[in-house]
Amino acid sequence: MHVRRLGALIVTALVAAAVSGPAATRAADAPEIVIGSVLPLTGALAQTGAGLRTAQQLAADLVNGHVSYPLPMVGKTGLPHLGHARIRLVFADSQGKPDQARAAAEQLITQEHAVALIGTYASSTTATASQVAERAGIPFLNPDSSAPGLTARGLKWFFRTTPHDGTFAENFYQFLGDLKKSKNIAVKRVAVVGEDGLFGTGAGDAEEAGAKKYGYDVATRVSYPATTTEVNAEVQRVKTSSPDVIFQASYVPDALLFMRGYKQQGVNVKAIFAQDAGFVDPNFLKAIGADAEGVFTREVFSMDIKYRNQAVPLIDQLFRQRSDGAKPLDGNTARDFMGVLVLADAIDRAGSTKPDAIRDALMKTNIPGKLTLMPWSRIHFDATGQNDGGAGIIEQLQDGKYETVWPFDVAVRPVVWPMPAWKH
Amino acid sequence: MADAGVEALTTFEQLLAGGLLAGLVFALVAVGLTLVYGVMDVVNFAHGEFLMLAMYATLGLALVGIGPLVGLPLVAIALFLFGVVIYRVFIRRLLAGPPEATVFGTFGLLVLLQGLAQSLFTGDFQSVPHPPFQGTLRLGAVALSQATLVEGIGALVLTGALFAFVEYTETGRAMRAVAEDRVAATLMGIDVQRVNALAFGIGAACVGAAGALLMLSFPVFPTAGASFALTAFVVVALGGFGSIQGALVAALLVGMLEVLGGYYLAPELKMVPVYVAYLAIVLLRPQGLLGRR
Amino acid sequence: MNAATSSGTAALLEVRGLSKRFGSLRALDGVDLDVAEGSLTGLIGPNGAGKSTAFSCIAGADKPTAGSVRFRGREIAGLAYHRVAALGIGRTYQIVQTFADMTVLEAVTTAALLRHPHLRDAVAYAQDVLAFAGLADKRYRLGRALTIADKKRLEVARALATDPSLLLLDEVMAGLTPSECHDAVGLLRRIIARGITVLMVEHVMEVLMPIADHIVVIAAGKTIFTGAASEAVRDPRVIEAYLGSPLEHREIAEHKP
Amino acid sequence: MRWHLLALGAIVVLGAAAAFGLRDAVTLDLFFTLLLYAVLGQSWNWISGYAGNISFGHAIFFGCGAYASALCVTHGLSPWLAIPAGALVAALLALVTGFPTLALRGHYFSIATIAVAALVDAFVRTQPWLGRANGFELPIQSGWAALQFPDKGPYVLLALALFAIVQLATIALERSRLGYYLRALRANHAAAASVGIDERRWKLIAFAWSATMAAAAGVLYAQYTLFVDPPSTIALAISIDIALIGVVGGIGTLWGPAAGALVYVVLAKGVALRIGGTGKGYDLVIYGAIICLIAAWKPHGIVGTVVDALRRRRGAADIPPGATGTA
Amino acid sequence: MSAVAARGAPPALLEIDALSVAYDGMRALQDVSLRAEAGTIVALIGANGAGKTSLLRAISGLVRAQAGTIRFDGDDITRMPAHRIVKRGIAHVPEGRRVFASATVSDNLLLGAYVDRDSAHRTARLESAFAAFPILRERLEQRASTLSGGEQQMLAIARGTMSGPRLLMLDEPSLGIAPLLIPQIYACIRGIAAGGTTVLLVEQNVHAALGAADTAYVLQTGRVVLHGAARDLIGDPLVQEAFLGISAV
Repeated sequence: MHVRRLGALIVTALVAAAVSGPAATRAADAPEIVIGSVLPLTGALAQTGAGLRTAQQLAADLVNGHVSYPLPMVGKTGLPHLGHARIRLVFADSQGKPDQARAAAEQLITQEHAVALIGTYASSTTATASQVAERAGIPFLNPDSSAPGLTARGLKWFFRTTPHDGTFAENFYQFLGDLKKSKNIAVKRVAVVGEDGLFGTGAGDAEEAGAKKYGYDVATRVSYPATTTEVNAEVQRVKTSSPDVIFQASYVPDALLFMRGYKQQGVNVKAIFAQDAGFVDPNFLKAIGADAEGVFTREVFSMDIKYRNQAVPLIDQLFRQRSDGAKPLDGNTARDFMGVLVLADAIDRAGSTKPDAIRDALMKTNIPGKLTLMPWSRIHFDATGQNDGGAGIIEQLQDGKYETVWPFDVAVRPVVWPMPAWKH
Repeated sequence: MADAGVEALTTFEQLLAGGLLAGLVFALVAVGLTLVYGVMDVVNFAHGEFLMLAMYATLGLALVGIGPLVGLPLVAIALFLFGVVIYRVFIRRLLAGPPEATVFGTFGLLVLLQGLAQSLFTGDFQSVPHPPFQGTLRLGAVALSQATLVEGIGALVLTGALFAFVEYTETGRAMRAVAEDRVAATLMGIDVQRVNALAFGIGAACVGAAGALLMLSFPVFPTAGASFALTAFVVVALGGFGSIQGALVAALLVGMLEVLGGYYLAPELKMVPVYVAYLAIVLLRPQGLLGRR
Repeated sequence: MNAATSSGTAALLEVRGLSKRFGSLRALDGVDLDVAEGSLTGLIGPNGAGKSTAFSCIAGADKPTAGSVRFRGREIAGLAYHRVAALGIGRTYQIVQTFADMTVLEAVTTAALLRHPHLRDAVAYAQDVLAFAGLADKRYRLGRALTIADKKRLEVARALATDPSLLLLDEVMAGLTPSECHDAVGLLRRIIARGITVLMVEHVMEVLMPIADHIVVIAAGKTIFTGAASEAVRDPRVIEAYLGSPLEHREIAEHKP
Repeated sequence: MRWHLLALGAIVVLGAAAAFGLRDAVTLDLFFTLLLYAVLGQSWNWISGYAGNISFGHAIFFGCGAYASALCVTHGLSPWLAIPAGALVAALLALVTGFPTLALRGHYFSIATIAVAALVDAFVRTQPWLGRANGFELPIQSGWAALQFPDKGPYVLLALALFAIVQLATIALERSRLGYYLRALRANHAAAASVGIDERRWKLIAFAWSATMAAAAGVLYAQYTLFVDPPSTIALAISIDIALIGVVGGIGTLWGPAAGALVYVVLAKGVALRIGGTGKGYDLVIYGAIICLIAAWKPHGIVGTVVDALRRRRGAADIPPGATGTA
Repeated sequence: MSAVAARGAPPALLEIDALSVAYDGMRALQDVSLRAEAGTIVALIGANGAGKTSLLRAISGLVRAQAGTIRFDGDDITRMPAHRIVKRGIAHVPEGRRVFASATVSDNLLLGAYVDRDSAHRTARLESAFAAFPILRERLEQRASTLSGGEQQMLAIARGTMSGPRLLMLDEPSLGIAPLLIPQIYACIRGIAAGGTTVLLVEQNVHAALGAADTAYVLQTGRVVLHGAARDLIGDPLVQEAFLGISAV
């Protein structure tokens, strides 16, 4: 452990020097390759957007740098097959609004002459921005939107690395299946709770579909306005439906309201499965304390995973240095970091900035899971453009910290089942 | 299975209690808004942002070791001063313009304050560390959040105090006079601008107290006020713009409708009975439940 | 109970037992009045007697608490304000009610649109009315920028432009100089000459004396006199209500605190 | 009036030239957005500016058009059909909701519009056939029949046409019985009634037309953005944007909404683009501060201030009709 | 015949010199001069719209003078804000009474004493108000809106006395009052003057006004056309004409 941390520090220092200092080996006249990135830089999602921007820029800098990591394209001082051309990220603001995302994508394609687009976090903005790319015939890589429908549109130029809500829902049911096998637990009734926006609705739909597929009863489906200030009725609905487990998609304020409500009303379930978001926010943990002990969440990334890639803590270090408030690498930022590398890899393999060539290269992408930060088996796109190697992980809040408990092969802690009862 | 009836009854009681407390929290936020409206006919659309600032102020005090309840008077005073300044430099000017000027002026203030909060405090959700009253109070089968209970009591105290202030003090009397007839009030020797500034300050101080109390159970973030403000506008209009008692009654009604509607109708439709009630009531009584004129 | 209806005389407007309460305040407490077609009837009374309230109740701006208002034999009490206007009752306000940001021509055109839905026709008619009312040279001024006399004139013109058969004029002379009053009387005579029936509230009896066919005096919400103007000023009830009884020092002494 | 037509003609000619001549997608997008918001602002202006009923729920009519478009396209119908269909639904919605609420005064009406809009929002979010929170994504097509184009030019032309129609309609409004009546009602509803104006009837007519215009803009928006969901079409935030455009420009004036849209596009989009990327909300600070400044120092809005100044310069005397923005 | 303030005379409590006021595009007062000696009752009479109310509004600071000066107790108050003029000792009982309808009678009276919070003063003034209008004592906790018109007028006058003014201005105190009550109100007004308060009275009831006043000014279209001792004016045909137009009959 100590050795690893020391090693990390040393590498960190080296990378920091490499990234910030002038790169001697870079060809002076190497062309620049522009990748356009559409992110919510203003508006309600601005803060998330700022983090994603930092992560993407970090990835681009590492690609252009010369310090090597066990990650694709990193440390080759640009794209070797294109004469060590540097990649340059140009950001455009979606404001988190579909029409603005569309305009941003158009700007990047027509004015910045981006060879590929990446973004946009919110599913609704990804929908419009990717249509622009489709129309223009420019590859669009989406590392971070979870609406399942995005890859069901029959788009030719759209690729998504992250697993979507359907996968996450499946993960929960697979996890329950695994538990049934290993611990012989019995879960029959699930309550599906979520805010009534795209996030909660998407997650809830996938969980309901999963219940049908895996043979669970949906005890109740509770959809509530995200900006609500009280959840009395919602909690009572869950309580009277007496579920065995609760699936929950909430932001921070509502997550707090629900957890307090469950506790007050003595809603004792065997598990609460959260769709990360509010439940993994540091403030949620700070505010709710020990009462959230035992909550599960789906994640796409964790620092506590038994990672198969030793670059994880190093990238985390670099990211902390650059991010506002020294935030650690999280699921969103890690996915966006990887997204840039996947694009860089494809462009390099294409050996060309022609869109068709890049698209062909993307279709042939096959990055082993070990070479990513993610707990994925690989990055490889199926016919719809969806990464078929993507998977989520499940973490459980144990001793005040989310610990990976599933898949069992990357788990760092055993599952605590059922959740501890409420302490009064 | 005979228990089913008992259980349904318990659920109903629980919902009733929850709705009542939720209503009190709405009253807590709405009461300052209705005072300002009553005195100077201004709907302060930045009301929610005043609340958000109060919540940040409470957070700031909590971070230096002053808890929400102890910090409450400090926050109220700070918001009072803030309100007076905003009135003197801004609202007063709006009042001299056409009626729509106060509408978009206070909207501008809303946008400005949200932006300031975003740049000063980031978009993070933040809560006070170790807030008191995190337990549950049980009355038979009914379980209530202590924090919400404290907020509810705070709402009653605040509404009562404000009512007493407006009804029984010299200054409160002057406010009522200004509210009713600006010219006649001037003829009593009342400085209308001063009373307006005071009323705006007191309205802000009420929001200050509300913000401090809400930090017992809510996190703060730049748009935290907006969620409460929308309900507060409906509460104030439903109760009758300017009526303190009206705001309390309307808040309780809204809380009940929201909770009962959320349970018996559907949670995603919980605001439907509230808005339908608003429309139905103002169509029958265009001045709101307890409003005059 | 209603003599006027059965008698079949040409009473254009018949008001019986008109009452209006505002809370505990009895603004009107049984007003009766008749206005014969083609006549000019004066409605007078001291300030606060209820003249304007009676107007509002007749014109439909207020709903009377009790009583009947018949216009051409048709009950119109409680009818919507705009429908009363459409039936042919035009009115002016005691306190001038302008349409802010509208020019004189626009304001009168707005009224003319009631009978002339096409703007071109309405403007033409409004021009006629303005010429008739002596406002033609001020037609492009904003209503709020007029003198008080012209504002009152504008109110009359606006009401005239709706082509009313009955015109209710509320203190159109108040606040005018003698020469302005003179002009206003001239306008009134022309209005009557057009065949428009007029019911006008006045405070100053002098104005009414030479032109009114008929006077109705109300005080404290009740009709206290109906008849010719010359009789009105001699009627002791009217004199007392209107002028107040002379205060004797004896009376004051009795009430001295 | 002649000046208004000349100005409109100049805008149409310049806009058309831009649509045909410019290839720059960003500039054309700005034009399109500007025209779209000018139409929405003008639509709002009919009921809230001319008639004086300040609405905070106008986005629902915009939403009618956008959803009509989405439904038509996803059901294999022509998007052109969405224009009459969306307009009809919007007009009906305006009539049904306006009938009881238009009699409310001041803030009671404004809050009622928020309530109605919230009910519509809740309805959409619970109806699977309306896509609930997920909304609709319109499939990519091309051509006039599909009302979709790979380039921006035709969109700008369509928006320009809609803008021109709406401006002409508003010029006609100002010179019509309805326009005179609305202004009279806003100025003094009692005096308006005294000249026989039926407040409810005329305001309903204005509200229905206003809704129709917003719906047409909604169809165009949907065909342009190809994505329709509650937050981007019917949310309170959109309604407030529309209302701000109306008041910043100057309510009850012919060119106010266009001026307001210009300020909005330049500020909300321009400022966001230049300095918003930090996630620190400086863009909001600046935008909010400017609204505050206009409210405090130019409370009649941009065009309203110009009109007042013109009037003052001419000494409020003999202004021939049509010389000012409101005549 | 013109009312020129007697130059060189000892300063009166209220001295108005060449006052002109215009608002709403209308010239309300033109070159008006007026004097009110301490402890006297001065009546302003004239037709509706003659400018009587405008004059009171100008004195109490509700409208701004365009030209001329208003001096109270030797000090220039022409441009003083209205609420400070009240503090100086001028109370204005406005046209239409304007009591605070939703407040109680008691609150209305206390609001009258807003500028003087001395509780002894308040108690004393309350007592004299109750002595003048005993009905108010009975109605103390009722909302003003529930009072009859006459009671509201009494309340308005009583409210005006609560600040202990040196000048009390009354705008049509007999308006809408049952004739039976008018003597009572005038008795009270005389009582107020007898207590040393100057009263400036606008009145439509000429007989009542001139019967009670010491001096009177007749206004016509914004100008003072006549002034003198009230007793002398009672029989003046000009007065009847200026105000009533009835003398012609």
